Amino acid sequence: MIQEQMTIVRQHQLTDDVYELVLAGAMARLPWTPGQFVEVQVPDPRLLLRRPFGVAALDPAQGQLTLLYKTVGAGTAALSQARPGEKLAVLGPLGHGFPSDFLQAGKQALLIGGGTGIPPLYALGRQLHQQGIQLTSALGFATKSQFFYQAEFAALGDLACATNDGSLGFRGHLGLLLDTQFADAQTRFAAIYACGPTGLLMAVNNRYRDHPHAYLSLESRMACGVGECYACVVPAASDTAATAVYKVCDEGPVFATGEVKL
Amino acid sequence: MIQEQMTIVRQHQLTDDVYELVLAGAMARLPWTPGQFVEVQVPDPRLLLRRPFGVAALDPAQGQLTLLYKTVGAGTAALSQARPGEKLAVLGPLGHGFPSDFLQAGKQALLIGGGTGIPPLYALGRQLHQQGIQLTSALGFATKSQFFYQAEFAALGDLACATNDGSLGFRGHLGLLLDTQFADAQTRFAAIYACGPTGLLMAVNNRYRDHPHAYLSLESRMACGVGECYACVVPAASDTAATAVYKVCDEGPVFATGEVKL
Amino acid sequence: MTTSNHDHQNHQATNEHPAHHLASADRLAVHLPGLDLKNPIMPASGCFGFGQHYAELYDLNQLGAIMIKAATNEPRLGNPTPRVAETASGMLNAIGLQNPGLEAIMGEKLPWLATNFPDLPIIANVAGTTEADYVAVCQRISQAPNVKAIELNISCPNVAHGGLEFGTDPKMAAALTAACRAVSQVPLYIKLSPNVTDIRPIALAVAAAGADGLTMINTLVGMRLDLRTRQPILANGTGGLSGPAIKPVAVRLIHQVHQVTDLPIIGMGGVMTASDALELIMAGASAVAVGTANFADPQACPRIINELPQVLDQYQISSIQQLIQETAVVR
Amino acid sequence: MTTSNHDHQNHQATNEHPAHHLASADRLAVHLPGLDLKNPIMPASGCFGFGQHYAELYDLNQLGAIMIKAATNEPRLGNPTPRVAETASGMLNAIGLQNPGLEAIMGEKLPWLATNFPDLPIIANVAGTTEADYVAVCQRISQAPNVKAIELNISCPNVAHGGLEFGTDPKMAAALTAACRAVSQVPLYIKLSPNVTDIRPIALAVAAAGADGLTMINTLVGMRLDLRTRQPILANGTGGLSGPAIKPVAVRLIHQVHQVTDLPIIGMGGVMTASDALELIMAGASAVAVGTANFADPQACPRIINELPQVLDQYQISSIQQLIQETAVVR
Ligand SMILES: Cc1cc2nc3c(=O)[nH]c(=O)nc-3n(C[C@H](O)[C@H](O)[C@H](O)COP(=O)(O)OP(=O)(O)OC[C@H]3O[C@@H](n4cnc5c(N)ncnc54)[C@H](O)[C@@H]3O)c2cc1C
Ligand SMILES: Cc1cc2nc3c(=O)[nH]c(=O)nc-3n(C[C@H](O)[C@H](O)[C@H](O)COP(=O)(O)OP(=O)(O)OC[C@H]3O[C@@H](n4cnc5c(N)ncnc54)[C@H](O)[C@@H]3O)c2cc1C
Ligand SMILES: Cc1cc2nc3c(=O)[nH]c(=O)nc-3n(C[C@H](O)[C@H](O)[C@H](O)COP(=O)(O)O)c2cc1C
Ligand SMILES: Cc1cc2nc3c(=O)[nH]c(=O)nc-3n(C[C@H](O)[C@H](O)[C@H](O)COP(=O)(O)O)c2cc1C
Ligand code: FES
Ligand code: FES
Repeated sequence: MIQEQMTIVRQHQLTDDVYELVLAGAMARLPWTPGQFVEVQVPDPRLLLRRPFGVAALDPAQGQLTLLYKTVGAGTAALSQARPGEKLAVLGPLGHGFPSDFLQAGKQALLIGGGTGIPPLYALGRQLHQQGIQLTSALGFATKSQFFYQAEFAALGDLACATNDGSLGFRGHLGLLLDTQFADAQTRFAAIYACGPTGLLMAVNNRYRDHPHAYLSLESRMACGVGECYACVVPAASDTAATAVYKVCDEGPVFATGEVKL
Repeated sequence: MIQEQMTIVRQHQLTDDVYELVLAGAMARLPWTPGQFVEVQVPDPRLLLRRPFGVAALDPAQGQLTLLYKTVGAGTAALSQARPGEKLAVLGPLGHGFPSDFLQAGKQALLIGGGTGIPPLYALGRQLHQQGIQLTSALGFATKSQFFYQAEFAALGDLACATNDGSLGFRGHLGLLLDTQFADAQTRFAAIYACGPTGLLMAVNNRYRDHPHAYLSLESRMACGVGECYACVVPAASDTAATAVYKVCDEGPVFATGEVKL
Repeated sequence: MTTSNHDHQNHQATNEHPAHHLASADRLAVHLPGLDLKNPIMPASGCFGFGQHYAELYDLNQLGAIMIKAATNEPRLGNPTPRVAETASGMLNAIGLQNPGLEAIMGEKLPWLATNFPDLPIIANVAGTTEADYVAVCQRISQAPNVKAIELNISCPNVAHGGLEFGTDPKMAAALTAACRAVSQVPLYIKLSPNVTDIRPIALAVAAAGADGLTMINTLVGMRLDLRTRQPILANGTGGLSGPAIKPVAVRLIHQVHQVTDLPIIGMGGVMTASDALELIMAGASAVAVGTANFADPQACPRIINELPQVLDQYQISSIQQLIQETAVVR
Repeated sequence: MTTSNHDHQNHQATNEHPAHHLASADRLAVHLPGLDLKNPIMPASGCFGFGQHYAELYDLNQLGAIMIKAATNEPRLGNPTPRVAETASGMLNAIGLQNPGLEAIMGEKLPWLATNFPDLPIIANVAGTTEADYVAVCQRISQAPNVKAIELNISCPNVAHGGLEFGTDPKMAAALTAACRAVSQVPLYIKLSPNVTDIRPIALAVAAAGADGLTMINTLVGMRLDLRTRQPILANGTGGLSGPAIKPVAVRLIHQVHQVTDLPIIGMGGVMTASDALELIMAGASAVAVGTANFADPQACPRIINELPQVLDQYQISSIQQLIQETAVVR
């Protein structure tokens, strides 16, 4: 984990409200596990809390990393106004990423992503693809115009898309798509990875609770981002007496299915 | 008085800590009296109060006005980072400027300015020069490197300079320069105009209290800038029983000598 | 920076199912004792004087009402300068209730408003040193034809006597309220101070004493020091903290008071945007005053009024009245 | 934006006549009961946990001290989430004193610090529900070899019992202070709440009861509402407001308390820069804790420590000790 001033290399609008931001700095040359994230100081000095974002792509050779984010509030709105050449204070790599050591070349893995959950999955997908894992991606969005990184995921392997309104791919939410098209997922895939809104995570958690290698990447409101303030906790699933919580920032953001109470 | 988003045409550093800022907008085409000022929203959203600045030059044809400011704190530091093309919310023209209707062509006027007091004097000087008034300027700074707009004032008429350390012109403060070089000022000049730090204003106020047309432009910490919050008051000189105060923003910033208690 | 930078609101419009729209006028109207307002937005006392100079910038008829600068019996010159200092997302002021006095306000300021904006409701902010002062001003000023309500300032932190003393003691606050209520021709709102351990006993005490409504919050007591001079920046030492910095405190206090009394509340404290105004209404206010924002943006009030319909749409709120009812406490 | 954007300090250097410089180490040193600190800067309780993760970013030996997260007798899980919300130049938190409990702190956290940073003074923040809780924790934790002082948290706004109750009543605060003083092996600092009408009686009461020092301020009670969900953003409803927004309130309260008692004060509230820290010292503090700033800039503490000598030069202050003496109140 380091803290540094990274330089904005470029910023690019992908959809109505999703931006791709490429940052340069020494951090991009550190060892990363896909699923780890950064905390970015947004360019509005009234906003004191950093914003957590997954890392969508790493280019250690160029010393660059890519974030994908959606403008949902004041911080992301300010970020979308930042221009190339400006500097942003960034802290990372943070948290624990997706486990994948157990995967051998030729095995199959399923990536399940919704909305702004897809950035860390793309980083993971690129790495697994390189390692010879057979990838299938199931991505869901509200509607076609909100889709981004479709081509990028298609380049990694099979791709199934779902939209709530059927404007692209399957009509309905990803849970239904999983039931319809991936009824054999539990046995077919050696690993299942999911990131997205809570509804999506619950759908995956319910379906693959007993899968030995199914993982969810969670979001939570954070303050420190490093594990010292207890802002970001999530209860443990085992916790009937409410005796255990995990800190999403340093004990997560990735948890095995069945591990936490969503 | 209007409020508008003005566009930064250019920003230029004149000395270590003085900047020239040219803004474009409809405000520059309004009627102005030199000595009137603007309130600028600086580009740091934590700072709620606008910053008052005198207008140093007006170009109604181009629709541009020029500010000269010194970086003394957070607001002016933020302003100095603003770049051409960005917009700033500006309120103006504010206050009452320097009276000059009584001056006829061929008469002599003295401009006495110190440090960042000189911007409104330059606007006044340009106007009087055009009207055929014989101008003499006495400008004071701490040291040579802090001098700016020397050539601009020289182009308007006679120029006497003073620096505390003697690095340019007279060695000593402007009060001494006035005593030494302008002992006849009271009778020689049909009008005397001063703007600068309180020490300078006191020197001018003491020397030309009985001059029929000697004017001081004051500074004061402001909030509304328009005359409704009572932040910026200055006691009236007549006020032995503390019964009268003037609002610098709308009843000033220009007052006749002898009118206010400095 | 444009003024919209000040907007913290959620940019994710959720107006896919727009609520049934009332006529725009009705959507914004609110009704409080003495005050039938076409919209809930008004400048806060002391941040708008008597409106004359703001009238050069925009038509004051756009406003729901105006809370005018504190009126005292005698003219007041206020505190020495500097009277304002800046803080992160806020400001301190120690104006010290400078005002031209009751005579000038009755003779010049209110008539000017009545002549130029005959339909604009005025809320007169009343201050004093003794109970007798307050009573005298309430009696007279409530007779001005355009004064539709009085806001009793028992919470000014910047004067040596009166002000905050009345506002921190439930008994004194109640006695003053009863005395002023007895003489006022118009509904009486009591302006509460946030500088107390528990605001509820004070709210309940003035309610029992006959207050028609509450306004809150006045400023928090704060201070800034100048390292260069080694002196406080304000000549008065301390001052009142206002602006977005205090909005969370305003929301909390309005919410707390709204839980314990049915008195209508005019909320204030850090409102810069329409979303901020709605947050205060959601906390329990029935109308909203805008103070410090006028300095950051002299057009803050009309801007917020113009933003309101769109922000109501965004959150699927049919009208201000609906939001007020939604947050009503069932007792 | 760079972190230096957070610096409100006057950029006009006035160091033409630089003060006589002490050796850098001596310039920053301060001495308080139980605490001989190489510099006056320490992370505030709850904003730095037990320091382990920040130790990955920088050498904690740079710090004057550490105020560790509140310790309670039993492990606590704290409040439901969301536990934090943002406000203009501030934040709300309602962590609810989550901590691993006295056993784990004595057995793991403090030993880890002692092993890795043997010379780093620790100030243990102690919380509880009943007087017996507080006493039990004080007794045990004050025996840890690296705990040099206790900070008694009688001002937490985020727990249903204990916390703020003790902090708003001078009698309860004094009784608790006396009981804890009796069992503590190290000096006892009482952490005061800003959420009171008058802080001075509480400061005087704990002083009379044997407190060795004061720490102030804890957070102001605040609230934010979410217009989309029509619910408070914090699951707990209200939370504690911290950050630059509250600095003027901290300066005022430290100044007020410093006028009435000789007890040393560790000041906190909105410190982001070395200038902010000096402003709190000028108000009456002898050392300064940094809370929320750690989230904005995880290197805030070492950055401020490194900035201090230059800012001392700028204002011609020879040492922190000089500034403390300058502002001493002659009684
Ligand atoms: C580990 C992690 C990784 C993330 N990765 C990405 C990513 O790659 N791309 C992306 O677009 N977003 C990502 N997010 C979410 C992102 O951090 C938030 O959308 C962002 O902080 C919102 O900032 P804002 O100022 O625009 O919104 P705010 O004004 O702060 O809030 C607007 C709304 O956004 C939601 N929100 C705010 N903060 C968070 C948060 N910390 N987590 C979840 N929701 C929040 C709330 O519903 C809130 O109402 C991630 C979050 C976490 C915890
Ligand atoms: C009518 C008027 C016209 C002015 N014209 C000019 C001009 O043309 N060029 C120029 O450089 N400056 C001018 N000033 C001063 C200028 O407004 C301040 O220097 C500026 O507001 C400081 O902002 P800041 O945020 O950088 O400093 P801050 O951080 O706010 O304060 C730094 C220091 O600047 C001084 N200061 C702050 N505000 C004011 C103020 N309103 N008036 C005077 N001093 C202040 C104080 O000593 C303070 O300690 C004028 C002021 C007034 C009232
Ligand atoms: C410069 C200034 C002057 C004020 N004068 C008064 C006053 O005369 N009477 C009063 O009741 N409140 C006065 N206030 C308090 C405001 O009316 C309001 O309660 C407070 O500022 C909080 O709102 P805001 O954050 O929107 O400014 C004043 C506030 C400011 C900033
Ligand atoms: C997330 C968070 C957790 C906190 N936890 C504690 C705590 O456990 N005990 C305590 O006494 N104060 C706690 N505080 C209060 C801080 O120690 C400090 O008094 C306050 O935040 C003001 O300082 P600041 O503005 O620098 O943050 C906490 C503050 C925050 C923001
Ligand atoms: S955000 Fe601080 S512990 Fe996770
Ligand atoms: S600044 Fe408001 S009256 Fe002058």
